[in-house]
Amino acid sequence: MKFYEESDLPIYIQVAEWLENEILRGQFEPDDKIYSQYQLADLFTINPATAGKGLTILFDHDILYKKRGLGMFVTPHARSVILSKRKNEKLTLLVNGIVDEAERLEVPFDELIDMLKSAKMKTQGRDKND
Amino acid sequence: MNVIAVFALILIVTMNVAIRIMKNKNSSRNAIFKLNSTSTKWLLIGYVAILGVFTIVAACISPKDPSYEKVAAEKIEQFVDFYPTLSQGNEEEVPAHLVEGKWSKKLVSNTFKIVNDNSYSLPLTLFVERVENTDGIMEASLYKGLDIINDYEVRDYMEDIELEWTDDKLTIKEKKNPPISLSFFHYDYLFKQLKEERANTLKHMSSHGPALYIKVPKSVALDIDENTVYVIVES
Amino acid sequence: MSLNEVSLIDVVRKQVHFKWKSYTGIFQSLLILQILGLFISTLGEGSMSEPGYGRSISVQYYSSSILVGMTAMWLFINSMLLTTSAYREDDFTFVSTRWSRLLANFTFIISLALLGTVTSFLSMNVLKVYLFIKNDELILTNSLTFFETISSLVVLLSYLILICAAAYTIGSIIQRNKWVGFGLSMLLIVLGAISVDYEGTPINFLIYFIMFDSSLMLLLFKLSLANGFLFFISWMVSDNQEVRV
Amino acid sequence: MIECKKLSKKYRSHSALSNLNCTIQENTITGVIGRNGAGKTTFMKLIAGYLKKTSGELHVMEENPFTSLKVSANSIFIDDQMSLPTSLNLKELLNSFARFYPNWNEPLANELMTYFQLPQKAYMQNLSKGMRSTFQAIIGFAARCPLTIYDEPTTGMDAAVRKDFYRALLKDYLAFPRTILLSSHHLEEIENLLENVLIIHDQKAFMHLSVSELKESVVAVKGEKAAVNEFASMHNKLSINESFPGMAMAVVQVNNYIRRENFPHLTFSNLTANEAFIYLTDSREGGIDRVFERSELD
Repeated sequence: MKFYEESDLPIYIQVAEWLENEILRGQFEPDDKIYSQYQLADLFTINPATAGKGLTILFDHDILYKKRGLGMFVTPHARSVILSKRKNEKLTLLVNGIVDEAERLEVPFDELIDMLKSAKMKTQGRDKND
Repeated sequence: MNVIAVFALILIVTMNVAIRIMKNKNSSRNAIFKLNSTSTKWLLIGYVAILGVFTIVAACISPKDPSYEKVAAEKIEQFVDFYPTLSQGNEEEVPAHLVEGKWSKKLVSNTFKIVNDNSYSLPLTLFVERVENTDGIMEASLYKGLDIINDYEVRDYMEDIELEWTDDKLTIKEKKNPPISLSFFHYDYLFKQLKEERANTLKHMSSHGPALYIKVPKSVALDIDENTVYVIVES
Repeated sequence: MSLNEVSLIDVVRKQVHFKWKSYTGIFQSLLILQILGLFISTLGEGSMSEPGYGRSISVQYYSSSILVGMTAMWLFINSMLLTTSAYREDDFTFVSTRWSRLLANFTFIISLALLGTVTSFLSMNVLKVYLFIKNDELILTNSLTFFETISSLVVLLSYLILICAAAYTIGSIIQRNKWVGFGLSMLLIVLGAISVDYEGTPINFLIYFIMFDSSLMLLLFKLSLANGFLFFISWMVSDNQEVRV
Repeated sequence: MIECKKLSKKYRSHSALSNLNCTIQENTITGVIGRNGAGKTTFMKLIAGYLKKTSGELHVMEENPFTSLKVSANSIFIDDQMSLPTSLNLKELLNSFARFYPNWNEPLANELMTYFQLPQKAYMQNLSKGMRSTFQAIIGFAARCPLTIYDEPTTGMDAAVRKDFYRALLKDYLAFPRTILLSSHHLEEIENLLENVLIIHDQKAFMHLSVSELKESVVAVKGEKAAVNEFASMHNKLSINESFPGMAMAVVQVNNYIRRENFPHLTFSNLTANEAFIYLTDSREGGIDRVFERSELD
């Protein structure tokens, strides 16, 4: 597993996001034990402390909970927390970016809406024939 | 004293060898031949084993009864260096046990010859005294010497001496005895340190050659060939 | 991560074992020097031939002093070399402190002295066998009783240890400050040489004081005193010596 | 594990370290980074007990490394001038290390020797530089010392071996956690391995922080000259140059977290750890290109 080196995000955040994706993908059901920091370090060839930081972020956002001496486990509502977090953090950032870009290119607002709709159509098309 | 000299010599030699080696940084510990540590170990064990074998061999073949023994102490005490007394002519002072033989001869002709038949030097010291006595009798006596090297009596002089008396001639014949060659092995001084003989009793020789003392009446003409060395005694 | 407790004696023992295993150059030079010494000693130490009466006598002297001299030389050189930086850095690559290194080195040179004593004593027999074979008449002047042999070996051993300790001390001083070391060693040589000729000099007295003593115990006491003193100086000189500067 | 207060090391002609303060926790992998001659190696040799400190305090495992047998027995110093006896072959060298270090892992050593194709019977002198570094790295792994110090261990190794080395270092660390000091000139290669970085610059512990903190502490800013200057003045400007008329690019050390949004007309970009390190420790104004500019002028 190789990290996308040039990405701006620090490694521990990338680890956190990777774990979130794993949870979203259903790799980890609620109350499952998640990778330990040593397993993550081994997986990504990174320092266990860095991996630990990634886990603590998820713990801070109440996606994981700790059992003394056993490690970290997925909280029952982990999925919903991740979805809402992603929505109001990452999505909003992307949306603001799109709006700024539209202004710079003087694209009227409704034209922007149409572009969003057609993009939606395309993704639905792709989903249907998967 | 040679030990300290050896010690000083060692110090001088090793000092500059060591200093020269210490100059270049890491060559000071490279092995001489490319042997790894196990083969060097076996080389060393083999060497010590060989030395052990030699030790046993040395113990076995060292002569049990060496043909030379230490000379008895009394023999040395009783021995008197009779050279001074003989050269002054007073034969009688020489202790009896040192006399090997005595001869007395009535001279017929009025000449007496002494011939040295020996290709080497005389095996003895010849003392000649001209005496007054009128009855033409010539007397001679042979005195035993003592040859000690490092406390060992290495030979009996008498074996080399053969005298042949005829009426008017004495010939000192040559006995073809083989030359003696000796070798002494002594431990290093350090080993001997604890023995009483502190002084280095080695490497000294005391040799007192045998002597033939002849009293020849003055009335007789003495003819000794020119290459014989003898001592004239004036009593 | 638990730290391992470690005992000084244990480390010193390991260091001595390591030195025995890795300093192959030292043991090879022992063989070379002793075999060389044997050849030289077969030439004999001197000869005399007796003048005078009747058949001639030629006397050949053989002794072991050359053998002992060669062994002393080997010990002297190697004890000095042990203090060089190459050996020192080897020690510190593994586990060592200045103190453990000094203890290990002294134990090692004592074991070298022991090896030297044994091999030089045994190699005398090679000389004897050679002489027995070479000429029939070999007279062993001082045949030693068993007890005398042992005590002489102990004496020889303590002298050799003294030589090693002196060499190691000089080596340490040289490592610490080159010129003082050289100066000291040159002084030692000069004094050594002088003492041979002129009786009165202090070094001569010192040598007499140490060497010429008939009672074994007193001699060993004096020698170990001298060794202790040299050990102390080596420690004083090398206790804060840096490595891999 | 390691504490130093006002640690200095002065030689007759120059001083290598002066008043260096740092504390290194147990069981962490710390990258010791610094420019050539910044005192990295001196610092590590002091910890290993090779050199004697001139002043200040230095405690390793609560003892003075220079005199403590415990430190020596529980630490190992690996670098390319490692002095090893020339008379022993590789196998015998491993055995010697095994005898000295109680935690020595024999099977691991042999596995690594076969993996890196190092012949057991070979001698150090006739190994290539890379093979020698590999062998020394294996010693570091197998010794399993509570304090393992690597001083530029990858000199001479090719890229593949280097990658294996870093992978092996981490695996060995996971299997047997210990304190590791790793000095290297390729910070970009080892940054993922390190828990934190100790930057030694002009004889002091310039910075001692985690890699991510290091990266976040420096940012590159592009935009109009005025805006850039204004932003740079708020923080510690490391270097600034006009790319083309009216525009400027600056590298700035930020002393607190900046919200990028409230500087809309400036574009920010992060630096790699290595670049951050170079700018932070580059005392010469404007870097190497300024040198060329100057040389063209006169």
